[in-house]
Amino acid sequence: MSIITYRQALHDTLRAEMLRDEKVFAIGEEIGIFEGSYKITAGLLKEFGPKRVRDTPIAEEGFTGAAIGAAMLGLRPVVEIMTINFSLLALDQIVNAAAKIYGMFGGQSKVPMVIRTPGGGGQQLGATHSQNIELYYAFVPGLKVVAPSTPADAKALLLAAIRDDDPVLFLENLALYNTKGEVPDDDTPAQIGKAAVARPGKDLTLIGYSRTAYEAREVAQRLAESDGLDIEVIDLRSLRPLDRPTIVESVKKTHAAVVLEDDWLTYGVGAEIAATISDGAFDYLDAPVRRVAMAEVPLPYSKPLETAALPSEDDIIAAIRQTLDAVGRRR
Amino acid sequence: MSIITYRQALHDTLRAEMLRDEKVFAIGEEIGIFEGSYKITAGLLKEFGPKRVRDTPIAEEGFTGAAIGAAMLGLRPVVEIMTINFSLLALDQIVNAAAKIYGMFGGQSKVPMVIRTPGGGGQQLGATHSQNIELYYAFVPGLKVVAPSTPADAKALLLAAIRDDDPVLFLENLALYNTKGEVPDDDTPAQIGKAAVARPGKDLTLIGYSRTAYEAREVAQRLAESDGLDIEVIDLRSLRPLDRPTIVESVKKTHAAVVLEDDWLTYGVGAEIAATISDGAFDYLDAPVRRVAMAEVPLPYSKPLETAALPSEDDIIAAIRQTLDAVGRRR
Amino acid sequence: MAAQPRSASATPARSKTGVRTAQRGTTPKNKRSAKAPSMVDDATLLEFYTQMMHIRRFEERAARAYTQALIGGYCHLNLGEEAAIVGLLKALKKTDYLFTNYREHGYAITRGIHPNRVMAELYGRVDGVSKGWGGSMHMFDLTARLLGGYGIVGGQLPLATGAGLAIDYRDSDEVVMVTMGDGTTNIGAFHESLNIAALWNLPVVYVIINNKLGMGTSVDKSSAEPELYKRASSYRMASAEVDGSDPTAVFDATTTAVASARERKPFLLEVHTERLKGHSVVDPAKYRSAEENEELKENDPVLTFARRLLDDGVLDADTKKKIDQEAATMASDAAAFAEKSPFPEVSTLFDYTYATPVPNDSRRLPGQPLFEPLPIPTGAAR
Amino acid sequence: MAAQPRSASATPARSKTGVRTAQRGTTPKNKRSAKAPSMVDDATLLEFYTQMMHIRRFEERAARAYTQALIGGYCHLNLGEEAAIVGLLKALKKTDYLFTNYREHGYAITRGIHPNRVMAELYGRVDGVSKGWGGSMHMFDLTARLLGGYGIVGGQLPLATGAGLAIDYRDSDEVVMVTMGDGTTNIGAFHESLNIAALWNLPVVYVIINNKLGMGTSVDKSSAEPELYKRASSYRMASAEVDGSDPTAVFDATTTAVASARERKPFLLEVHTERLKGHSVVDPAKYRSAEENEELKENDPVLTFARRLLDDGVLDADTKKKIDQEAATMASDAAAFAEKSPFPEVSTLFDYTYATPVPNDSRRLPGQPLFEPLPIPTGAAR
Ligand SMILES: Cc1ncc(C[n+]2csc(CCOP(=O)(O)OP(=O)(O)O)c2C)c(N)n1
Ligand SMILES: Cc1ncc(C[n+]2csc(CCOP(=O)(O)OP(=O)(O)O)c2C)c(N)n1
Ligand SMILES: [Mg+2]
Ligand SMILES: [Mg+2]
Repeated sequence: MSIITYRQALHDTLRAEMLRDEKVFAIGEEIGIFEGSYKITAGLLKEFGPKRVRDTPIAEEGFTGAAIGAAMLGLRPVVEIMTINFSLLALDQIVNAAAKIYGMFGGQSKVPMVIRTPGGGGQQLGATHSQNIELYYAFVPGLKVVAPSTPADAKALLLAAIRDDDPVLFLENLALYNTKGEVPDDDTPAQIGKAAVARPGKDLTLIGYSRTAYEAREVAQRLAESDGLDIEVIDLRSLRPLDRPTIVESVKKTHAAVVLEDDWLTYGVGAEIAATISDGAFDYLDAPVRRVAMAEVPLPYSKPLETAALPSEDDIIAAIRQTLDAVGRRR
Repeated sequence: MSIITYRQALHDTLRAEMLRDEKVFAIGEEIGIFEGSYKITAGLLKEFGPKRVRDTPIAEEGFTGAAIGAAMLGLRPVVEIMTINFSLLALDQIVNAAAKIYGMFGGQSKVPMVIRTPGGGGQQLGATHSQNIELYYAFVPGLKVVAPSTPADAKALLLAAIRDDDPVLFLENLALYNTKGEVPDDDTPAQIGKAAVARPGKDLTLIGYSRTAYEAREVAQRLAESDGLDIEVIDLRSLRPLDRPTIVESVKKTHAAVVLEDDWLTYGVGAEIAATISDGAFDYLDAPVRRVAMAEVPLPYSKPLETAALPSEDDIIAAIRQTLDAVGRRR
Repeated sequence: MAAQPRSASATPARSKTGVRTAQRGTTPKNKRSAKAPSMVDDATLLEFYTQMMHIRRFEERAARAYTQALIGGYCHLNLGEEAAIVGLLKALKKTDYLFTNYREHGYAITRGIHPNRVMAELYGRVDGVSKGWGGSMHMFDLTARLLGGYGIVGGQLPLATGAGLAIDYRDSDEVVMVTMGDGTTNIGAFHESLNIAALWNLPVVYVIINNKLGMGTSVDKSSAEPELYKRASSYRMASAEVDGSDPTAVFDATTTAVASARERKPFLLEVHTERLKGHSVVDPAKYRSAEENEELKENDPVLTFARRLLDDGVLDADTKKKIDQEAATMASDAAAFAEKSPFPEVSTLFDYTYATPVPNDSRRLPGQPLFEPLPIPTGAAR
Repeated sequence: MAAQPRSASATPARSKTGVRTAQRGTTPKNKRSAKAPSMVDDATLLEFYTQMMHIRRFEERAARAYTQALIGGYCHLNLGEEAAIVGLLKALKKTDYLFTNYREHGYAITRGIHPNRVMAELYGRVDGVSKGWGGSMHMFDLTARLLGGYGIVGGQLPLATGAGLAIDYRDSDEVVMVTMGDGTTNIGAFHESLNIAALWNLPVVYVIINNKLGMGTSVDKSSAEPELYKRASSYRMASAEVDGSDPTAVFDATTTAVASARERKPFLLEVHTERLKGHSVVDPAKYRSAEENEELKENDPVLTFARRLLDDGVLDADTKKKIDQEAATMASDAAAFAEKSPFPEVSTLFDYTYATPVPNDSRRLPGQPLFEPLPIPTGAAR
């Protein structure tokens, strides 16, 4: 057990898996000589050489597709797409090849690969570089989509993703790379498809994933101290498959839910969570499920505008208070 | 007023707009010499010549992006992407250029363009050619997404889309091209962002768009005759913006809702509709909102498998009956 | 005609020359090298003819089944590309890999997959090469090392490039061949894939089947450089063009290309063919003139090749009759087999979403609710 | 040095030659034509130096503001590319259009946009050229006909191609220039765009600013054909390469390219430059050796050009001092202006999602509920 950053956990786990299995290799833009835009692959080129750590041309479609083809022949590529925004250029290969090859050919070829890519926002990167489009992957049968919020999960889920025989979209987050947390020394992979009750509680269920799960824990802690509220926090961890039972069970207990997401509200990931709760916990819900998400605009560069467009801790707290009010008015 | 097919309505409207406005031109693969994969542009090359009806190389990203650039200079391109599946290759240009240019540059450049593309499924086209990914566009601020279900709306919405100063994704459907209906002679564009109550009723709200709105009307009619049920049908017509008031008002009246969609259920378009209703009509809803959608698999080619994976009229009717049962148990 | 062992034609020396020639991009030289007296023996010529006739009859049968609604979806035929296919595949080893596009029936049967299984796939039956999940555009067979037909134009190119990467990663000596149409050379994936393959010295042969048309759009209307093989120069990649109506010429050129790839010099080979019918079975090809169609008939590669073999005395009337008859039987047997093969069980619908079972996978049929209706809880229950 | 009017250098004749030369793709010729005695007069040389120094000081000021956290996001500088920028833009008419990428500050000010507005954009203020919505990577100005910097690698290429299409559609005679980096030539959009432009004879000049690096990846590690201008041959497009440290050489080569484009012959121009610092302000460029950095300093194009003008007697020490001083003032004035300019009002957040107001547009702040909480309806109300 040691306390390290989310970045370190990713780096160490990738390195350990490359040492464990010859078939695992890293491929992506600027991951070698440049050591990665966010330095997850720092040092790996020196240690493993250019065959295991492959710098690619700027050609997301080409190198992601190449990784898929290599996986069809039994290798286990770990692709880095610099940010999820650029993954749009590889989307056809991911949706129409990686996610389809196993089924479309009647189960004859597996595609054991991982696509690592960070989402973000809040770094003044502007409209095209601040999008959270994990929805595009979570929507697609044939893909698995995981989104760790802690260093421990970054390790456990990356282990699981690399050892999984299906294509896994591994969502990271720019704002989490420097966050620290305890990471167990043993190599137990997480189970993809399972959410975690990050904090048990009875007053309200607060749901998040990736950065918003981190937010959720912070806010729950803060409200426990300030208001003595007992909030249950659910960290989805996996967006596809989605762990509906864990979500619904929690709300059946708390009778209220607030969903946090870093993407746009309308049609965003939170819509499915809210719809799931409203269906599965229909008779238990004492107030509408509240979603806290980005304003639906092309994210502006200017700091005050960007700040206004992104959910703040105060927005989350307000949403929780309003939801509990609504519950009160119905009890 | 005349009775024509959905295909004819599209063809006639596009032609009329090209006659009306020099700046309107058609661009896409095989729309000229080949007259369009689904013949919407039949005859236009002969009438308008290669400058107004431009056959492109197979390069979705290139020609869609070129249309965006042409729109920035004031032209009004009407792009045809052969099926929505292939639009994945143009998605970066649509999401990061078309949808962003107006906002990202502080409102200095408009992008008046239309992207016409059919969704589908049920034609045994297999996993990569049968997807319904309108979600990818409906999710994006800066885009407008319309989805007509009748020849009349095909005309009214195409008029609106071509005359709109923003980029509009115009969703067509393979299964609707040959459907017939009355089309008014006058050139009144529809208002983008408004849903229609296609059939008033009081027992349950049945919601659809594009092909599923057609289905909804059929089923409502059938159940009126067979069971004397009075179902209200809402045709969304516009997926972005989404007309929440119309949806919620209807459910406040009927207290029950079933949502029809041709995409995958989890994270699909129906999730937002269900979440919206469960929130906006929370105290009026007497049963969970039911979604009827595709099975979450890469769509198989084999007919019996494909049929099993796609929603049938019986599935819709079963969903309606079960929902009304659930309502009954709560009243 | 010199009956030389085929292997001889693939000596490094010869292929190297071929490569250098191509790299200078001097068309005539390439043309000549392609048209040089072939080293295939008579047995191979007969094998070529037999395979070509098999493709011809198979596709004709498929077209008929399609019009009888026994086959659904899109159905793209290899009619007119028979010579190209047999020449290309003859130059591959059993251990080499093949990626194709949606126009692939001929590749599947020539690669050695039983026609019954290919036809069964077209019929969407369990005995189909992809168990009925793929259909006409998506044939896959691991033992034949046919790694799939793909329906998205250009989609197969990055995948084949990656297969080459895996071979190189393992230091083994297979080669990957990937075919594409002329129109496919204008899409981004073509550029990205060839650049990567050349940059990393991957064992891949990129084959352009230039049948002069996209769907109805001609090469000169879609490619600013209509001499497509020349596009290899953007990647310093070796390339050549060859007459696709002559199986021996195709075989020779492909042998050079494959030898080059095996030495980690990827190669771009353009094969000139004709598409005898429409883009797919449903396309009447109205955009073609009667004269054009006449010409096509006259230059039908199967008939032309048969005439040549008869003239050269490699083939006699009786043998031809036997071969043709045998091909016709193959096709009708395949159709009979396919029709008898059962459809996949609906119970298997959720078997192929994931290779690894995963908790909470949605295995819901469209008619099923997300949650089973529950008894209304009493206040106490809360 | 012959003082010839610039216009003269753009006569069809001359440009035609340039084109033909390039089309044969014979490097030396191109090099020579680029290095041929320039036709720019002394005034222009001084103008070049002045503009170069302005870019230099502006970027240095921007870098400082970034480290002071007055600028956020990514910040890519033109340090080392000054000569290329001024040479390129001098060859354009005011009515011509320019598309660039995220490395664009120098283009904006050289194109005539007031440095105050460019710096204000970096600071995210309302007086910014994009009202603070774009930032460093997204400058746009209609009057300067700068149609945007774009952050997605290659994203600007299809757009510029389409601008060329619009010009051709209207039969007007503007030209579109679009710049990209060396690494950008490996992405699909490059291939699709150049093919379309060549196929449709669009008035577009594609400019590759080859600064030898992507972020840390060198050209030879990303492009199988490292002589990037040669890639034009895949589209039968005219092309040339030029030394980007010499503004007159760049101007001459660009004049040829622009004249070609104006005659509907698109052109690919490769400009060889150096990136003096990291990929962006935050990049320490550890992957570069001390020697490399030394060399870069020695060959700094701004200093080199200044020396040349001093040697040629075009520039004297006093004038140089004046120009340098004036440039420094420009930069600090710009920073001062930017710092005083207000931030955009949060009330404007929803003003730029759509150009046409639309019903039911979601104008919700993150803290707002979708629906205002309602009174609980009584049974009667239902
Ligand atoms: C990305 C994409 N765009 C469009 C299509 C539709 N389409 C299928 S085949 C085809 C023409 C391909 O022409 P070519 O590459 O010459 O191959 P051919 O069919 O002639 O063998 C088109 C446009 C597609 N399948 N994928
Ligand atoms: C599609 C895409 N992939 C990756 C990136 C990240 N990125 C930004 S600049 C850059 C390097 C570009 O190199 P080059 O084209 O040579 O331009 P330069 O920065 O050297 O001017 C990369 C990889 C991006 N912005 N867009
Ligand atoms: Mg073709
Ligand atoms: Mg560069």
